[in-house]
Amino acid sequence: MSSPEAALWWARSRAEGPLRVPSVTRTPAGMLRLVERDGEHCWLLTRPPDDVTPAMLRELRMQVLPVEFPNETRRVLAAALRCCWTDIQASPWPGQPATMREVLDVVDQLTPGRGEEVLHRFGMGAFRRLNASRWLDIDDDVQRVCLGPRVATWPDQDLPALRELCRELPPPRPDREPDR
Amino acid sequence: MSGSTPQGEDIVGDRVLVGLQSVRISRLSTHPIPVAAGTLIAVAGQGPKDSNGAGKSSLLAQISLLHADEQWRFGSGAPAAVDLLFNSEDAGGEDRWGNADHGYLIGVFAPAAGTLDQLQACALTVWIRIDRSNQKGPRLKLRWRDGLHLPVGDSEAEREQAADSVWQALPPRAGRQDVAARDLPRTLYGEHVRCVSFLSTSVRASAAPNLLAQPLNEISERRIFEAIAALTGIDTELEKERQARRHEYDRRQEASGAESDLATWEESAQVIEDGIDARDRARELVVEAADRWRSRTARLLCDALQRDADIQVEIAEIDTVINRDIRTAQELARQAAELADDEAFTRRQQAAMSTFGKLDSDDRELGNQIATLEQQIEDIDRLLRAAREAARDADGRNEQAAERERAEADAALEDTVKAVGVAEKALSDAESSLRDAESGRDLAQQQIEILAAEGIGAIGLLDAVVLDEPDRARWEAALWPYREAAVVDSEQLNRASQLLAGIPGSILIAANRASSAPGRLPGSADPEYDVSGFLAALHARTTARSDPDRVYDDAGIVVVGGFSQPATGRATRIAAARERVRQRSTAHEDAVKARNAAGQKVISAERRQKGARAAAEAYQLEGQAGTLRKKDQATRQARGELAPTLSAAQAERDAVLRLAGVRQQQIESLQRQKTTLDNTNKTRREKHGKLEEEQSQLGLPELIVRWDGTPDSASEYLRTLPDNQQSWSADDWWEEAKDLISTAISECFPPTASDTMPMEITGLLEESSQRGPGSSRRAQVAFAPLLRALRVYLRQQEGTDQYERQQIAIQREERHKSLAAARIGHEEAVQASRAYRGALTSAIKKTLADVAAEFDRLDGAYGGYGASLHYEDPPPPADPTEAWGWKVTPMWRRAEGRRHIPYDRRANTAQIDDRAIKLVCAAAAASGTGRPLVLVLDELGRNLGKQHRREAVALLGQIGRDSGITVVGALQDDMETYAIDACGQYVKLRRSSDSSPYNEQPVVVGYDEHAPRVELLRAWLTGNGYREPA
Amino acid sequence: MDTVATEQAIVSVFEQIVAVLARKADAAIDDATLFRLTDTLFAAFARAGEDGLTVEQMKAACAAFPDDVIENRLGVLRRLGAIQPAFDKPYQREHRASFTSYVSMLFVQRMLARGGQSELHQLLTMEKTRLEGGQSTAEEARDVVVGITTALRLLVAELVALTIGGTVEALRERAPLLWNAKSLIDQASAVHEILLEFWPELSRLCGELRSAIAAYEDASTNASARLIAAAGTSRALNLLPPEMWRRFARRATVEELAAVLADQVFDAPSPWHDVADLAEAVVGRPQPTSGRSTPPRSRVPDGDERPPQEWSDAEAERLAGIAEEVLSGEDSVAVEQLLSGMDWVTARRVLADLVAASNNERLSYRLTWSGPVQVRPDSVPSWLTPGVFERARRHA
Amino acid sequence: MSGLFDDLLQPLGDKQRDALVSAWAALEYGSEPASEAALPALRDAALRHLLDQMLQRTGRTLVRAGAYLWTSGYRDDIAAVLAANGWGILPPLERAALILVLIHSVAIPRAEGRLAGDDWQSTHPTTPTHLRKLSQVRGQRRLSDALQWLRAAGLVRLVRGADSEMAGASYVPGPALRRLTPAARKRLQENLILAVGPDTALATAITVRRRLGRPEVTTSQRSGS
Repeated sequence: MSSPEAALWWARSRAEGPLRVPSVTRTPAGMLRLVERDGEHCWLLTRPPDDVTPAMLRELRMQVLPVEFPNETRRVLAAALRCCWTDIQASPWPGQPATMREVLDVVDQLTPGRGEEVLHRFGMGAFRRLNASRWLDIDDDVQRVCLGPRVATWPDQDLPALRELCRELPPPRPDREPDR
Repeated sequence: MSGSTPQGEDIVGDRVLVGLQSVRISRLSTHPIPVAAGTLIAVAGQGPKDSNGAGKSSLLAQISLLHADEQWRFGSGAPAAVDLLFNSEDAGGEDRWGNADHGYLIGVFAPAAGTLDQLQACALTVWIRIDRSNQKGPRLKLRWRDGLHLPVGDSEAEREQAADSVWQALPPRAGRQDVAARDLPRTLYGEHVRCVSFLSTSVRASAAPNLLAQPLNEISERRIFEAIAALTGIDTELEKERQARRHEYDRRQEASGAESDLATWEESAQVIEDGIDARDRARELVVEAADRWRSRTARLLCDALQRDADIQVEIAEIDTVINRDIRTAQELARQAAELADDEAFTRRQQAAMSTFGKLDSDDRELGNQIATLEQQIEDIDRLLRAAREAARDADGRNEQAAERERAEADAALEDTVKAVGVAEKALSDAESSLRDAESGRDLAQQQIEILAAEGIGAIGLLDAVVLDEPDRARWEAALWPYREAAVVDSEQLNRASQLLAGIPGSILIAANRASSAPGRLPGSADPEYDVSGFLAALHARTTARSDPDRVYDDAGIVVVGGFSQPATGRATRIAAARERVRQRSTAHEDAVKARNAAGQKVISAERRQKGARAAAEAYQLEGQAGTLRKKDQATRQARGELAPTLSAAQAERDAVLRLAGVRQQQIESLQRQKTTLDNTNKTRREKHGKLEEEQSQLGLPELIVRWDGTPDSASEYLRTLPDNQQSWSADDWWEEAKDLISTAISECFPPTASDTMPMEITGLLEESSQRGPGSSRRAQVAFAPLLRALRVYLRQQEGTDQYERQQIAIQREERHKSLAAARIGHEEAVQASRAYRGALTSAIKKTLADVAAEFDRLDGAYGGYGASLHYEDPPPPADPTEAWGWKVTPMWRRAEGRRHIPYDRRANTAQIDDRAIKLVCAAAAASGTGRPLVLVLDELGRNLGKQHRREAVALLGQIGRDSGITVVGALQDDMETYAIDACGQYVKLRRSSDSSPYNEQPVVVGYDEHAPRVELLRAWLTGNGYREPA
Repeated sequence: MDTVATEQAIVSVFEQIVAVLARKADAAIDDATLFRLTDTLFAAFARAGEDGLTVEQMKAACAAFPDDVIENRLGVLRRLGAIQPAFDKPYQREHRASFTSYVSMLFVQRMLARGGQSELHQLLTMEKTRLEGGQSTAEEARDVVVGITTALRLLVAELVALTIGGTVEALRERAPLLWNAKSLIDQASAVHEILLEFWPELSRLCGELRSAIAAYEDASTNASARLIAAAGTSRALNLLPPEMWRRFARRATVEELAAVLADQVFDAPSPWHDVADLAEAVVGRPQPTSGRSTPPRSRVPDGDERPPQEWSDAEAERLAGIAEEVLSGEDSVAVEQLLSGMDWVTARRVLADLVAASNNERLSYRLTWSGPVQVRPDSVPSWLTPGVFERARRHA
Repeated sequence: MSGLFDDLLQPLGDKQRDALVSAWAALEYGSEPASEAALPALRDAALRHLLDQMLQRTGRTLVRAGAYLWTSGYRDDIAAVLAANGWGILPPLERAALILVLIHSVAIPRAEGRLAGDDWQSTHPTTPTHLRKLSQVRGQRRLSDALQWLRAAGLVRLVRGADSEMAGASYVPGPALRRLTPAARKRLQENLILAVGPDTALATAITVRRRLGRPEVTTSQRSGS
């Protein structure tokens, strides 16, 4: 059940976040393995006991580390989920790739009238933070947004609420400014 | 955390749930549901397709949540409770509808019994609000208030709306906040276990084993103990033990803290002490080395002396041994002879064989008896089960009552049969008179027939007259005396009279006579027979009076009228006759129905009678079974008592047989031993000679000179040496002395401080460690001077060493004192928790014994063969971080008279589930908490075979009566009938179509024998869509 | 530090210095006032320059002090040679102050601040330079080795005593002794190297010096170890002076700074975005939402509810007898009629049979419930839903 | 299930399992140490032992953060392996910024006697002036990224208004430092002393002791029990 390697993997995941390793790596005890689309790499995530999430700390009336610009960040995450999670009966990960424009367009519809530049600046900040914490997987060069491995840590019982959230969000509008 | 402490604890106390209502929970309707507490409540469902999809599981889950079932994980905020909220996906309308973001579970609790006033005074309403998002506080919020505070409304929408406003009006109870999930169990029930449940996985999957949720055989013995402890309330006492253990742990940490402090200090003191110690060791080593040197000399001398003495002793010993062995050989020969001839043994052998034979046959006989008895018990059991099944038809009547009811039903049937006969007669009479009226031959029938035969037309008077309604009162009375009269044309009166001579009393009335019409007269029905003349005459003769309507004839005759039906006119008279027939026929039909009803009653009475007889038979069979079981037990006991004697006899037989074999072997072995002894003695005599030669070669005198003392003083010196050194040789002593001195030097001058070594020592050391031939001798020569030099050096160091050591000792003592204090604290804590455990052990064993007895009783009473619990005192935890591991092994007999088999052996699932329920019930019954329990069982009877279903539900129906347990069970169709048969209340959740997102009002049929409870909830129920009977 | 303690410290160091030469205990300074007086006096001498001062001038310079104190002090200073006649002739009125005395005072103050260790340091530097010059005699070299050995031994003795017997507080006060033990050792070792090279005959003494150096190394290491052991997990930081910290913070490169944490592992940020948080962020947007709500509940009063849709069963067998008994030839019978007016045990058996008959697919009976439920206190059953038990019409 | 904790959790009832899992979450997810008062699994000696076992399996260990307060941190042996492989070591600029905060907020106030207590928390902010050195070295943008990372990881905490003169925020050490085990805290202190005063006897003593390897072993064993 437990082994020194497992302890090391877990600790490493704690220190570095979700780990991206070659697919040949054996899955350490108690970890979740998510194989990437190309099949060559997979992500390793820790599976907490009884799938308990930090949401539980609210019940304990304890604090988690605060997220910076929480609303902005979460709006972008929700928008990305809207764009990438195309088959909402399946699990969110891996989902389909979307473009940054599409995601930002959904955000724009959520917070209309903010102006191109403000939207872009806030949006990019949120992308960077979500990419760093592996909630999203951003490829700046091709402006591509994918869901990150951490979305697989949402427990199953949260999925109905996530689906409802997705259904409520507007879809990205067709490309209005092809030159952007 | 602070500021959120709830005001109360255990607010529900020993009240029971008597009603519940839910708002926005699953697809349940908002109708309240009364609860017949203390009975089996059968919850069935009717969805659009089958019994699924009506929300049975949700209702059950709701009850378990209201009772703070641990499965919900309240410590984590009961996250799964959110799944209870209305969910558009489950409702199949996720594209149209959203999820409910909050909902309520409302429970009404009241004392189990009491007058209406008492119930009203003590009722309590508990609200649990579930929020889908915990963004704005806890997911579960708890509010409550004395009395009934419930939403009321005529429609579902009104009730849903009302719920929010009633909630708002209830005060939060934890200061300005609401009591949240974490504090819910403590607040409502003071941590008493009030619910044991098996909830189906769709609602709530418990990760932890639960007596009902998991197959019992997969649950560990320790977990079973914990469950029993929680149910019986001993867990609160165990909590104290845990606290004691925690205290012990803290004290231990303190002690180990003091210990580590000491270790830190020791580390620094060590450096100095090591130096001093090394020098002290060196001092001892120097002394020892000198001693060893002297020992060596003594040893050399004494060895020689010893060898001399040894040889003398050895010679003497050899002589002794030779003599002894000769004697032994003689004894051996004697024993062999004795063994060969023994009469007593032969007698014993015979006796043992015959005793065993007799006892063994007795035992087999008893075994056969037991087998027969068991067969009989099994047969009777089969009969008993059949009789009980049949006894169900008695509807609770005893034999007497059933006989009486049967007799009454028979009598009633007989009465109704008679009544049918009477009615039949009346009917046939009415029918014939109708026929007559129709044929017109009811009046003067004979006369008219005779006249008609002679060609004379005639009709009855009453048929000849037509009366208008106003005329009826007068004329019907007037005409009545002549109702038998026939009307004949006046011309033919005479002929007619002659023709009728054969019929005396015939009356003829003349028709077509001229009339002296005095006024209006009734008309004639047939123009051929005008009777106006007769009427006019009659009119003249008679006077009409009323009240009652009557007619006075001049002759002084009074005819009373007031006929209900017109008496005249053919049509009207036929109508009247028909009416009579209809009436009779109705009466007849009624009589037939009454007879049929009575017949049905006889059938049910007959069925009950049979049932009651079967019940009586069952009772009798139980008695028989009891007698047989007793007999079986007695036989078993007898066999058990026989067993020791039998096994003793067997042992004796075996022993005797074995002895006989052994004897022969012994004789042979004795003879072999004797031969061996003779040979040994020969060898010994040769050794004797060699020893005498060695003795003469020892050089004793020279050694005495070297010792510088008497030989006695040398051996005296050696004797005082420790035991282990007694055997050292002279070379050993030299090696020791040499090692000691070089160790002493390296102790004094470790490699780091080797340059402090005095020159003299350095020189001597070099000399003694030179290699080459004669090195050993040179070293022995240099030994004494080296010893002396080292002694001088060490003496110089002695003063400072002593001082430093003193200082360290003082400090060490202080530190050890504080460590000792900490250890005493620890030890006291250990004692305290040991004392707790001691006191608890007996309490726990007592409780477990109670549970075991109840478990056995329940099992025996409901289809089992007896059960028990096995448990032992667990050893106290070796470490305070270990739990005190009690274990309980449930056991039961798998068949009549068999041994108790542990629960985790292979068995069918039905049996295991059945025992699990019995165990929970037993624990609840033996509980010291006095708190009523709720068993929540989804998929009730999921594993039961047909045969066990009735017994299982019978237990569940009965347990409420015995122990105040309310059992709520959800059922599939095929269990429904069994469950209803034992239930106190039947609830059927209904949803008629897939298009409807919500349930309709559930069907509730039930009986609460505590009428005040029904009354208590009446206003609430009627305010929420319930009706009172018209 | 409060003044009394400061003064006492000055006196004690001064006394320690003078004690080496003083013949009488009362000749030395035993009062901080006297020290200040001496300081004032020397300052006056410095201002006066080569002319020096007369006794009157000296007294005037020290006018702030009581006369008898001045008298006494001048007497002592003169006797010990700290103040001497400007020229060596009788009746010389002008006096000059001894440079050596003043310098020794400066040393007192320094030692007060630094514990004398840097003085030892300087001494070693000077001796090293002198010895390297190659002009020293064997005698001088011997003195040097003995002196240094003795100084180190005393230092060691002090440290060891403190380390072994003293309180941690006392040890911490003397901590400056330990700051740059390494450079001290390096210098002492350098001196030792020179001595050993040029004066082989001093090898025995050199051995003693070596062991003294080693002993000093041991002692300071032991003392530091004890301090750190007592300092917990962050308190030892105050064993280094603030200035040292500031200097490091100012001058260290990023790499030097970073190196400190090269072996510390921390948790990566792992922000949690709960579904509720996402919903909140989306709902909290300025624009009004068209969020879906739960389906509306029926507004029809319960009593007017339409009879439920039919559901049917099929086929007939076992319970037919009971069903027919109940129906008594009729097509339907009201549940209320069947279940009321009897005891509960009977009622529930009847209900069980009706339900069974209705559930049985081989039978064509059905139990159809309507609403609403009746509440009937004081009768059996207590709650009863109206309904009909009937023969089911066969579906084609 | 194929979880790492199954065999530990399996024998427990719902209540204890719940207590254990919620305590685990509180320790592992909470930004601040968890109080025994709120968590039964920390109060009960047997459960706390189990909790520590759970943590041990994930390379973590219970860390006492004051009276009745607990948090979790890396096991010392695991941390050593991680560090040896360079896993989870912060980039140099992040480390440099954190060290500056520790020097200005903890070391200097302590050396000046303004800060008591034996941990790495402080109420003395490190102002933008103190951090300016780094912004000169590498450019403002890079430094603000580094500080953002440190904030997100809980290693520094923002304090407003400590230095209104300079642009930029002031910082104190963050709650994540409370997760360091006693041995790790001590190592941090010693590394600092070695860096700041490499020639001092303190540094020598540390070097000597590390070479012997003795004291660390005993302290870590003691704290782990």
